[in-house]
Amino acid sequence: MTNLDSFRQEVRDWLEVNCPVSMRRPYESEADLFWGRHNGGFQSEDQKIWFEHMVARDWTAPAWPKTYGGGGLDNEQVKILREELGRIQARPPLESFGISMLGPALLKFGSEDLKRQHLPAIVRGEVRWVQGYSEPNAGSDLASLQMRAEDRGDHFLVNGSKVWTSYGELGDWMFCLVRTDFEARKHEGISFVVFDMSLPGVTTRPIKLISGASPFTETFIEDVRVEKDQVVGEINKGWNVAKYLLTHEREMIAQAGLSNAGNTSLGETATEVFGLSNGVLRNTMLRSDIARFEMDERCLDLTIERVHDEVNAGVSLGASSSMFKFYGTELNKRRFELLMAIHGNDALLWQGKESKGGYLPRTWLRSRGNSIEGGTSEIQLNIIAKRILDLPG
Amino acid sequence: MTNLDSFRQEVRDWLEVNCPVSMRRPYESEADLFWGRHNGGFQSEDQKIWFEHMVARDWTAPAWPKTYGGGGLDNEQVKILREELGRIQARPPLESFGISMLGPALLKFGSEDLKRQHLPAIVRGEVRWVQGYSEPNAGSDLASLQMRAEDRGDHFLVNGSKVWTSYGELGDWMFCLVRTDFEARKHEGISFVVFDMSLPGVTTRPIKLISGASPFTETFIEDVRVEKDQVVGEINKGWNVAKYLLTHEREMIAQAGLSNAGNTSLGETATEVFGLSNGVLRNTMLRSDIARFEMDERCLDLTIERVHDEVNAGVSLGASSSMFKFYGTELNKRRFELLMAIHGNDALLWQGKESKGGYLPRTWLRSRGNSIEGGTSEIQLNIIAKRILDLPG
Amino acid sequence: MSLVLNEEELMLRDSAHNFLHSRAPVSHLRELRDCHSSTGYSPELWAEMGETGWTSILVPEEFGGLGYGYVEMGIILEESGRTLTPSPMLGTALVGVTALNMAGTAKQCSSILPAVASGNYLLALACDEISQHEPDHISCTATRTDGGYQITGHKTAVLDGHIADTFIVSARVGSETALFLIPAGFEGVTVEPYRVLDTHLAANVQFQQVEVGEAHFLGRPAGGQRILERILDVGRIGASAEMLGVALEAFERTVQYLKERKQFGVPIGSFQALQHRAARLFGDIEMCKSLVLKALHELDERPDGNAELASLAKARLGETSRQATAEAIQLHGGIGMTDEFDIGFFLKRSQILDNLFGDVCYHLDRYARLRGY
Amino acid sequence: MSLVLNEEELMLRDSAHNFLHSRAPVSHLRELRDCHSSTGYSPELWAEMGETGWTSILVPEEFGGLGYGYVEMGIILEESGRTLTPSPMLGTALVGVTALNMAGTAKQCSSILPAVASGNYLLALACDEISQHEPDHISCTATRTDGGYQITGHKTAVLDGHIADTFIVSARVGSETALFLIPAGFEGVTVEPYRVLDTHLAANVQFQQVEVGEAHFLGRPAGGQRILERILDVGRIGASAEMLGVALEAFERTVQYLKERKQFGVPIGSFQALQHRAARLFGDIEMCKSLVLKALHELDERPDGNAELASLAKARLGETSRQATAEAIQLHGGIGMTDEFDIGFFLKRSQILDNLFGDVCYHLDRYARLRGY
Repeated sequence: MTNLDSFRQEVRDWLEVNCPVSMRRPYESEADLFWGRHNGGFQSEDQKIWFEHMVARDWTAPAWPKTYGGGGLDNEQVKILREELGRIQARPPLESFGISMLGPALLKFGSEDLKRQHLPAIVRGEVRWVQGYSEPNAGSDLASLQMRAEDRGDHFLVNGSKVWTSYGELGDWMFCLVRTDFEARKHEGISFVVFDMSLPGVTTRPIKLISGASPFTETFIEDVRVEKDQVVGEINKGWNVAKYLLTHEREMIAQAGLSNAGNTSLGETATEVFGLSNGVLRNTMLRSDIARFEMDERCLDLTIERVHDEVNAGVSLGASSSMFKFYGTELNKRRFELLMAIHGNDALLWQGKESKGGYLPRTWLRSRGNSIEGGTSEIQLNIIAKRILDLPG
Repeated sequence: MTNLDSFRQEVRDWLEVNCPVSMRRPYESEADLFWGRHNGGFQSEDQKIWFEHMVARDWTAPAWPKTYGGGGLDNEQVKILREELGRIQARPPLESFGISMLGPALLKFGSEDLKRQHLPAIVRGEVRWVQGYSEPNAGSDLASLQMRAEDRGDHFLVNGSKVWTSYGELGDWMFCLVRTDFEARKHEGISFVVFDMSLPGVTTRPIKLISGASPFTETFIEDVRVEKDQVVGEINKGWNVAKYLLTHEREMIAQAGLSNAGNTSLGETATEVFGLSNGVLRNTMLRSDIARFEMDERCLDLTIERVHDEVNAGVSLGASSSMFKFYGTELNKRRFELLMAIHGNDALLWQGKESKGGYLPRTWLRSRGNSIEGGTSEIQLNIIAKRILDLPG
Repeated sequence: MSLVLNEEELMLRDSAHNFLHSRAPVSHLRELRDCHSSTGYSPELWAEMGETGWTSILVPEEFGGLGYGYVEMGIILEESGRTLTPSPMLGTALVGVTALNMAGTAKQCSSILPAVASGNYLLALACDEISQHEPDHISCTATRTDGGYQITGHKTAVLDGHIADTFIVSARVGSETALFLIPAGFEGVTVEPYRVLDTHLAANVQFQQVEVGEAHFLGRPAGGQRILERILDVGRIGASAEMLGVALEAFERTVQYLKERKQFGVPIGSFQALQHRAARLFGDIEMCKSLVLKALHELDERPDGNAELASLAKARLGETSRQATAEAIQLHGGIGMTDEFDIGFFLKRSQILDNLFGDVCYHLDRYARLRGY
Repeated sequence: MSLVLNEEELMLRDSAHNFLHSRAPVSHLRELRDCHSSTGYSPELWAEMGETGWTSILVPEEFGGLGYGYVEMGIILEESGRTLTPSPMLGTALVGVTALNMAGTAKQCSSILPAVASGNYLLALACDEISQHEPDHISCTATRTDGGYQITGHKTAVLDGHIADTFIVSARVGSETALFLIPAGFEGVTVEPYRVLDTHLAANVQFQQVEVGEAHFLGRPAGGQRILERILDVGRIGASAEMLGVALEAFERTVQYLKERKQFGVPIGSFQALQHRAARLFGDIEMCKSLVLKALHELDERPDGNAELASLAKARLGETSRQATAEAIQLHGGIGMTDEFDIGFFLKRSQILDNLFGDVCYHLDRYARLRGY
């Protein structure tokens, strides 16, 4: 038995004991997950137990160094842990932008003090982090952001507003792009800072979407003091950190679009609704659209598999996250267009128990934002054209 | 009986007597038409009779003024004549770029002398005209053309080459864009000139297309003398003439894409090949593409009808020729894609009697050029965006 | 007939435009939603529309109407699409009146049409029974009784079902399809309203052993399926006219936004990729304009109907209004996703109208069948 | 198995690339066309390919081959797609050898495969009978006689039919499908070659009361339809690999042209509308790369075949190579339409390969059926 085999066995045994049965079911929405403090409440005793066991095992961030509370696992081990968690359909014990976004940036760019201050708290789910990137006039053109951080010697005084902060009202701390040099060219005067959202001067306002939900806020910052040691990376070099993180974000969004992969296929769903005639879906026109969709979905899955294998083999495709972001989100929009067509009259129900509170039309509407948030599809195509194809201009 | 009714009766009676029965059938290719001199040969005695009768009646260019050999008919009369010609499926007695392109430019921009010199000869089919616009480095960016016309006092000395001259080897005279001011901004140094192609220094070379046919030539001009009275419009103002003519050309090309309108529908053709099953085309996937195509085709026909009616009602949609050029050519490409799919193995035959010398695949290949010649689809979209939608930049 | 609006029609369009923009712009829809209106439309506004004559457009003069044609009705619907104004125009003034004009007895017409014309009576066509529009699959039955018929069945997605005074109901009589006029107040009729995604309401309607007399046949007992299809085709063309308005308004707002919104120091409308998308959409909408006008003309000129053109219009407008509203959101970016901004309402209405009386796929299929393949 | 080429496979790709670019670039195809070659390929080049071992890739070692797998064969086909090199690789070295490997008797294999491996024997699958690929509609019949069977029928669009030594022919035996190995020289076999649009040749083949013995069954008499489908699936995946090469090369040449060609004073590749189209196409081709590699892996790993993946690959590559070659012409502009320039050859080959063994629509339909709808 190789070391990896015995590691797998160890993981499997441990999970058998430590993952409560009720945590071995797919979750229905992000609200079913534990996100760490803001309020810190658990939805169930099992959720709490599962989280605490994983924290104790240092596996909420299995790949991070042990020094900062991570699991210290290597790539192969992380892959095995993921596979074993997937095998029993274990829910994530802790969902967190701290783990998925800030952490990687801190590990790569942060000072030793910053890492020690923030990473262990993230791993233990003690702080809920939110992101402050976009501003009302800095969307696709993110680098034109205007939030001002004035140098006051030992600290910055920050003023301005951010928009599209996911779950901003639930945030404990924010990581944020601010302008620290007002004369420099636009990419060169930006810094990446973190601050406590409970400070006076920080307020949020929910943004209601066309789906009726409000998963984002506007965040207003008025005369907030940010210590200089809370800058990640060098002052005025925050754009490098931002680019690094945007790549992470694109990958997350592309993956999110694929989270339906295990669900009933569109073909099956359509067959339930329309039935077959001579072995063929009765709605023959929709059948053509569904077949094309299923083909494209499979192609994307295979490409994610291939690029993953390539990365492991040391071959790297630059800017592939842009391709995945583009395809993943466009496909997810198509999925919901097709589901709306399949469910016809039923797909229009906006309220009520029968429709799970209008789950389908609201999710359809929400999916429209996939190709906007985290860099629009247009921005991704620009990146592919310029960085991969090396087209001029 | 109104004047128009009696005119219609007159036309009908005249055609009955003067249009030979063999000329009342759709033609299969442009080669079946009489194009006027170069060699001046007719394909049949009937073709000659039909042409001569129409010339004698002044109806080869029915809308042109009588002074220049035209029919002098008003819009309503021209429409009636067209309808009556269409009713008996009469072939055009004379196909000519002189009538469709140069004539309108001369009428609008030409000097009185130029009109008298050239228009009557066009009407009588005595001169075959060809067009010299594009150059190897001036395609979409037509105004960057480099053919030099040096001012030698009473004449220009012309040097350079043109490309994509339709039937250039058959031309008697050429109308042509040349650069007459080498310092001016690119749109402002261009003149529109005409010259005799039998002059020494004019040579042509056929351009073979991917379809195997050579409907275009390159044309080389070396030290050709063009008198100054052979400039259409003002010297250095040729771009205005060119723009006017390009609009005409777009309309012609868009119409050409529609010449199949009277043919068997794709649905019928596909039904012959695949047959029906339960009343539905057996190739159900192709059925979806065919239905969409037929819908788009009908929409374009209706839009041509509407814009025509609007023009008659004095409402004019600017730049609509770009829209028709774009849609007409893209639809024609789709038509041939679908025909290729419908005919499958048979569509690949390149030679031989059975396939009429590979008519289908060659026409399919030729159709690919529709969205390039006469201004690419991309150029048309630019024009719509800027001139109709008034988008900036 | 020329495919151009004549002077009277242009005047009607201008006055409809002015009326709707001043009395019922998109904010009107928003208010109805935010106050959780149980009707989903404003009865006061409907009364005004009645006074303006819109409810009377298709009602023959003998029944107190204006006796105008479908082109006029299409103009109103297109303009309503631009402002997303909710009202019973489509369900009652177009579909309901058409049904009576086509098939109603003199008595039915004289008792209902004047009330419709005066804005005091609403109709609703109840034909769908499952999640998909399949008007020839009818489980609702009308069983012969001593005095007439007993009707039992379930109808779903009934447009204006929650406010209708009378339903036009398709039911099986033996192997035949018949249409019945069933007042909402009849015993055994249960209406369950529900809200759909753009804040409109619709209803499921139960018919539980509803007793009706011979007089409740819409016209003659025979040939119901054919009449139903013709009524539906009129509704489809009306929905297409409304979708044209939705698509046009969404497109024009988007083009305007492309000129105003700056990123990277320039208006985003200067980016060629967006220009080309806008230019294509412009062309698609121009195609749709011709199609809708032609379809309306045909309704006025051919009483037999033109099923092919109705399916063509419904499919093509469904496609283009989907495209126009989806592009509207994408090109507006984040702000287009917010409820505060109006553009999302166009996407929602487009979905409702695409679904109504058969969606794109339904009509692609029907079109191909009608053309013999 | 990881979706990455291993070192040996990368080396094979490089050597195939070098061989084809030096010995048989697109100009090789052009020369064959311009000299009106009656074979449509170069027998000398084929002999070289044999020496290089390409004809032996799938031939088991016991029959003088290399016994490699489909991934290796796919690499050769993809590279052949890039250079549009005409040769019997697909028809003989892939499809023909696969048929014998799957179903041939020991005697058939030992008599044919060594000759194939040495480059001296060509095979052709004859299954289409009408203008469309419908492998389960077979009119060709094999009638029992005293000494064996008499075969009568007509096959069309037979790839390499004009040069094959032996045909693999589908025929009906009663209600069953059987496959026969019929030498081209047998009495009653008539081959009518014809030229197709990219200068390749194909043939119609008549079988007029051709007498064959039991030994001419490909393997056992039973289960022919299933074996035929499996052989075809291999051919489909092979054609997909070749289309990938066609699409990739057309795309890369186009991107290069976008960087070089100037209009309006700038490279046309700086226009955003063209950039976005190129970026989408790039993504589509990346998807195709994964798909082709996966399909080849599956052929190596699952002897039972994976029909779903074969149809997926054939449909998706048909779509993308059509798109890539059409965009190649459009973005090259006028010069792309000239015979003098090579890019048009890619469009032509793409059409041939899309049509071979079922086109996009055929495989969309088959894919949906295989997935149960």
